[in-house]
This record gives sequence, C-alpha cells and structure tokens, in this order.
Amino acid sequence: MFKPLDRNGIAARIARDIPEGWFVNLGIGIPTGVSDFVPEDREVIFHAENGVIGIGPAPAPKDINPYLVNAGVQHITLRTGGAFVHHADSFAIARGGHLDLCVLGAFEVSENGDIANWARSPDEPVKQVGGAMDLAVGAKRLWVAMEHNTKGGGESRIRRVCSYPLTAKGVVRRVYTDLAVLDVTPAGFVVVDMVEGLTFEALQERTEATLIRGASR
Amino acid sequence: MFKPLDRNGIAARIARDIPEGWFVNLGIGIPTGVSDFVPEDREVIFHAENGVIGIGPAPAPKDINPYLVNAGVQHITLRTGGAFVHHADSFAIARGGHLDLCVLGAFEVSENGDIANWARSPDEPVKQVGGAMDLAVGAKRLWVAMEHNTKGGGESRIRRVCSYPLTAKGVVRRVYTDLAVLDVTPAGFVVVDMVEGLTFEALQERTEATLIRGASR
Amino acid sequence: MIDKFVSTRAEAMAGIADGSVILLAGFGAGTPEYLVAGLIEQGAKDLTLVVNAGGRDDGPIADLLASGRVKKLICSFVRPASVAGRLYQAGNLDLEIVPQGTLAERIRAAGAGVQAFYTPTAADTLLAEGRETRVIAGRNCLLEYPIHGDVALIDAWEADRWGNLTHRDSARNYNPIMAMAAKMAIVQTAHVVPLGAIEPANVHTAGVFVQRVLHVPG
Amino acid sequence: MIDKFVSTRAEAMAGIADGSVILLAGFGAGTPEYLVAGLIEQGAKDLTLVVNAGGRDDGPIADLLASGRVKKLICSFVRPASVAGRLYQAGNLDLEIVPQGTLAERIRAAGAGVQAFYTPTAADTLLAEGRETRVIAGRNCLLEYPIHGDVALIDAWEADRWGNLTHRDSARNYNPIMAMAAKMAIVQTAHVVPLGAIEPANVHTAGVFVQRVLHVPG
Repeated sequence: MFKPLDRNGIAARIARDIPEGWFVNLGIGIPTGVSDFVPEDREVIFHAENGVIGIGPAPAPKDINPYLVNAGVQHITLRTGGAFVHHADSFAIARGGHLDLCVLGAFEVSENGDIANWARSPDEPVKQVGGAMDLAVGAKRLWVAMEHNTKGGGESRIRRVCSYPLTAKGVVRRVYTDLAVLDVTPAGFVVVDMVEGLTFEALQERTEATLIRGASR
Repeated sequence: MFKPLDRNGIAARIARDIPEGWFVNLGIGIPTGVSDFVPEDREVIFHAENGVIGIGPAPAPKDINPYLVNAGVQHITLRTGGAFVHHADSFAIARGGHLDLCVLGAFEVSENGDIANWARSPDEPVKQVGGAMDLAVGAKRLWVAMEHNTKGGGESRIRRVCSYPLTAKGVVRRVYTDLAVLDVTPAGFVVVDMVEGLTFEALQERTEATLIRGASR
Repeated sequence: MIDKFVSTRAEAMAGIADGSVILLAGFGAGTPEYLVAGLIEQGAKDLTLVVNAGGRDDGPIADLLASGRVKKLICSFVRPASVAGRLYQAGNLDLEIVPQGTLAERIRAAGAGVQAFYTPTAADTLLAEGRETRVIAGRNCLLEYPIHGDVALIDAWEADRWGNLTHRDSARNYNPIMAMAAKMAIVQTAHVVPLGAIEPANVHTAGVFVQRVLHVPG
Repeated sequence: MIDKFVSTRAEAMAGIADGSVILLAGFGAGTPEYLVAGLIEQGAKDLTLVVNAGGRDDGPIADLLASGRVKKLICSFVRPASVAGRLYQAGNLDLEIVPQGTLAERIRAAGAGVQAFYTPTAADTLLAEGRETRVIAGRNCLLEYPIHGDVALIDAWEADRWGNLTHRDSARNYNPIMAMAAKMAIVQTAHVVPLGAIEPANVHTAGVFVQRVLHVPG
C-alpha cells in the first residue's frame, strides 16, 4: 500500500532539492507553495515576473504593503537583500538564463521534455499564456510539479507525446508528482524516487510513457 | 567682403536655434562647444552616450569628480535634475528617437542628407566609428556643424554625393558651416542664412552641390 | 523653465485621438487608475489597448473595456470570465495574446529603436502558427516586432518638473518601459518633488521619456 | 549563507580559460583596473576582448593588449596611434568594429536572451557589406547577434554579499549590461556594505548577475 503526496507534500519534496544560493521562479499552483518549505536559514532567492528579486514570506494582514505583490498578485514581503527591477529587466532574468530553476505546474509532460500548461485544446476561445512560455525556454532548468494522473479519469499526465497545446519543446528536466520524481533523459523518463510503498510496476501501470528504473531502483 | 565664422561662431549660431526643453546630444569637435552658448536660464538638456542626462558646465579644476565624464572623456558636472543610466539605456535614448536633436561634425554632407564623418577612405586601416552611426539614425533631427570647405584645397564639403564612406543615409536635416546655414530638403540644399556680406552667388561658387535660394533670400 | 506638470485631468488627457494605441502600465500595483478614468471621460474611441492582462469584472481595465472604446486588446492573458473574455467571445474585441516576457521586450524594443528581434519564446507553440521563425544557435526562434504607443498611461511615486520619476516597490513593473515606448507618456504621481530631490543615480524613469505629469495625491 | 566575496585577486581570477571572451566594462570611468592587472597575471591567452574602445598607449586596455594575450578585439573604435592600432596594422590582432550603440545593445541582448535583432544603425554603411539586411517599416536594417561573455570584469562603488551593486555617477556605463551578459561576472568594489544597505529600489546591478566580488578599496 502507498499514499500519494498531497499538494503540500509535492512542494515540500521539491524544496528538499533546492540548494542554497539558487535563483528560483515559482509558477502558480503547487509551485507557489515550495518557498514555504525552504528553511529560513537556507538562502534561496525567489524571483517574480513583475520585477521582484528576493520574495520573503507572506505578510501579516496588518503589514500588507499595497505596492508589493508577486506575479499572482498576492501580497508579499521582500527579503533583506532583495531588489526591484522593471518588467523588461525582470524577463531578462527569466529569458537570459539567469534563473537556476523555474518550477511550473502543467497539464502534461512528454518523455522528450515538452510541457503543456496553458490550454486544454487548440480551440480554447480565450488564451491564458502569461509568462510560462518565457520561463520555460529561459530558465537554466525547468522542473514541473503536478499530479501524476488527471482527477476524473485517472489518465496519465506523463506522456509519450503531449496531447494539449505545448508551452515549450524539450525543456523539462524533472517532474515531481504525487507519486514519483522522474528525470527527463535522452532515453526517456527515469524514476528517481517514488512514494513509500509504491512499486515500479504499479507506477508504470499509472503512466502512459514507458518508465526506466533509476540507479537506486 | 565677408568674414567666415570661426568654430565658436558656428557653435554660437547653432545654440541660437535650440529652444528650451530639447534633449540634445553634441558630437565631438565643433558641436561640443554649442552648450557654452546656450544661456543658463534656457533649460536645454544635454545627453552623453556614456549614460549622462543633463550635462552641466565644465568643473573648476578643484571640483573635478573622477567618476563623472562625458563621451569625449572630459570631466563634466551634472545639472540639477540630471540622471545616470547604463550604456544600453543611454543608447536607447539615442536610437529610440528620444533626442530632439543631435549635432555632429562631418567631413561631408550630400544633398539627399547623407553624412560621412568617420573615415576618409574605405581602405583606412583602423576604423573609428564610435557612436555616430547610432546617433545619426536615431535622433529626431540631425544637424551637422562643419567648415564649408576643406582646409588645404578649399574643396566643398557640401556635395551632390558624398565621396567618403557614409555614416548614415538621408538623415541630415540642416548644416551649419562657417559660411551659411543650409536646410536639406527634397529639392536639395536650401540656403537659410549666410554670413554678412556673402552673396548667394559667392556661396554657390564655394559649393559643389547646387544651392536653392531660401524664402528670405 | 521646463515644467511638465499639468493641473487638471482634462489637460493631461487632451488631444488623445481616436484610433490611438494606449500603453497602460501596472501589474497588481502601479496602475494609473485616475488617468484611466480620465481616458474614459475624454472619449477617444477605436483604441488599441496594450496591458499586461485583460483584467477581471471590475477595476480600471474592465471599466475601460466596458466603455466600448477599445477595439483591440494586446496582452499576455485573458480570463474567460471577465469583461475582456466576454467581449472577445461575443466578437466585439480583437485580441492579440503575447507571452508576457515577449510583451515586455516588444515594448522595450519600441523605446530602444530595435526594429525586430528573435526570441525562442513561443517558437514551438500555437502562437507561432503562420509566423516567421528561424533557427539561431541551434534554437528555434520567433520574429517579434516592437509595440509603439501613441500614449502611455504611467503611475509614479515621485515626479519632478523635468518628468524624472521614481516608482514604489513592485509598482514599477511596466511603467519605465511603457514611458519609453510612447510618443506621449502621461504620468499620475503620488508625490511632487523639487528638481534634484531624486538622486541622479536613482531616477527610475528619466524625464526624457515623459511628456505630462499630473499630481494625484494617494 | 550566500557570500560572493573572495579575498584575493588570484581567487577572483581563478579558472579563466584560454580562449575566453572577456567583457571589460568602463568608459573613462568605471574600468576595473585592478582586475585587468589580475587577468594579465593569471595568464589566460587567446582571449577575445570586448570593450568600448581600443585604448591608448598606456592604461589597463593597452597593458592587456601589450601582454599578447588578446587574439581578437571587439570595440567601437581604435586609434591608429595606440597599442591596439599598431597590433592590428602589424597583423597581430583581429578586429571587429561595432557602432557603440549596437555594441551596447548586443551585450544587453546576450544578457536578456534575445537571439538576434534588427537595427538601422550601420545598415547603409561599409560595416554592412556582405551582411544580412532587411527593410522593416520602411527602414533598412542590419541583423545583429548577441555578444556573450565567458567572463565580465566589473567595477562597482558598493557591493553586498549577494552581489548587489551600485555604480557611481557615469562609472555605471557598461557595468550593469556586461555583468548580465557573462557566465562569470567578477566585480571589484570600492566599498563593502551589509545586506540591505542598498535600497531595494536602487540596486543598479542585481546580485543575480554577479558571481564573485573582490573588495578593492579606492
């Protein structure tokens, strides 16, 4: 028997793998929670698309500064040592390869590292792109945080080929799901880690793409 | 009889035509002198390529600030209200059409507004380009300050076609020489002004391009 | 004496023509709301609005869209459940969706005199369909053009009479680059300061990019 | 704890490989002279040097060129009577002359992830011979590519342990954009300040662009 991670569990698992000194952008959804699980004494510098470098913890309601929000338009604080830049400079950080890591949510990831996270169909009437395409192609490494399977049908989001419109091609390095941690390699998805009690075979059963056993499995 | 303007005379003549509120870049040579002839109470804002907005008068030797130079690497002062930007932002001002005026020196100007000011021959071994090509294409208006004729041979620098390598094509609006002020128009060079005592015919004699009488001539 | 201050909102908005491209700064903070109300009041129509996102059901962007004066919206995303989303789905609004970083870079390009640029962002996506791409240094890239504004509506924390500005905290966002990219940058500032009060090294938007300033105490 | 300070010049310059592209900031002011001496001492050769201008007969650029370690010089102008001018005319130095604004924009493009851009600067000149041009919005434009550095040598007035910098007056010039454009930005700073001492709104070069900092009191 095994217990899938909840959304916080995925966020905490990701936080474990972020070393001190990295510049990191966290997407909306599960990724936003990652910063809560980085210990305060480990200096990781979080960036937001709207020009904030060095996001601190959420403020107490009485300390809210209306001039200070993140890319999800939530009130934030700034860490000592943080800085503000304008939107083009902020995306120069994202697109110019200066982020050590970006963590995005997604609908699907394919075995060659494609990510689909902005539309469920090419015919969707209104497109919600935001900054994901910029971050996906620009960061030094892209990790994805998502549930392994869709909610209703239990279909695999870990795909041979993405069925949804792409955000970017061949950019995902690693996927953190509620069941496992998978590396995207030239040979395909390699299983780095699984939740306790889950077997490789059971994971493969829940996964459309063919998985490869990692060194420790 | 007439007396050609000296270099200061040309600079002073140009200064007369610069209204309050303009953002202006002055090239090396005669143009550098223009700012000395703008009255202190007329607010004209001078820009330098190295990121200075609002150049003030030269400092007294005891007031020299080694961190503050212009694009000719001369010590300067900053006017109250001035600002510093980095090199790409400084050239965004120059190339993005934000300068009301740039005044450059030149070897030659042609009747379609071409300017040649960086090399006397295509075979010159070492090229000295600097920022002139950027300023020439980027400023809202380009004026040229130069002697009407070459020093030795007395050849005309006001040409039908430039004989020297171009800095930019079709960008000069007006030329200030020691003899006259000429507008570049679709019909050719129009004489706006001449030094006292000079006749249109005498000016034409000293000019390779065909001149057109201005409204007041 | 250079003095870019105007004394009324009507004066600030004077002369905005029908068909203008309006760059509207702001991202959660830093939206010049008083000027947006002024634009609606001023009455220019057939506008192209360039803004980070299409807004929600209320707020300045929704108000401007609901006024019926906007013909085309250029932004990085639109919520289906919003004034913008409904206008678009009803066929009453043209929409150009641009990735947010490309949007910022296209605006900056307009201000900096860059005539076009190649970026890998969106090159392998639906947004690239029918458009010019090119492989550079092994990466597929999309050709993008500058977005020039006729007018930019800008928010500032401090302003002096030359139009030098500071922006507060993350309210900076699009303000400096939109001021650069427009023929007429109109600013609402919370504070008026004397010339020289802003440190020359710490001017966030230089006066060279600013045409009119209105004092709108916060 | 992040701490980008190194304690010796040798440590600051460690690991610079033969064949590196070196971005050297400065324009009359703001040249990190102590680091240039360190680069000569360090001994890397076959370098490509990117700098505003080729320098004169003495000074840090002349010293570096005279050391024989520079194979190629990319800059906006070279004086015939200078170390650079003589080396080039003797066939001992490759030279790429780039208009100054295009040079700054190409460096900024490298830092910002722009893969190429079109500019009207130099499009109708000798510098465009044999190169790709294109008419955009009625203007002839030249295609320009980013200039990436392996190393940038940077001057600062103040620095904190995250590598946030300020630059003094016009000593700013190429420093912020060259820091952005290099894999390894090495800084010499006149002053060391505690984290938080530089106002977040007034950081001139953010620590995200800086890898090593050496305190070199002025």
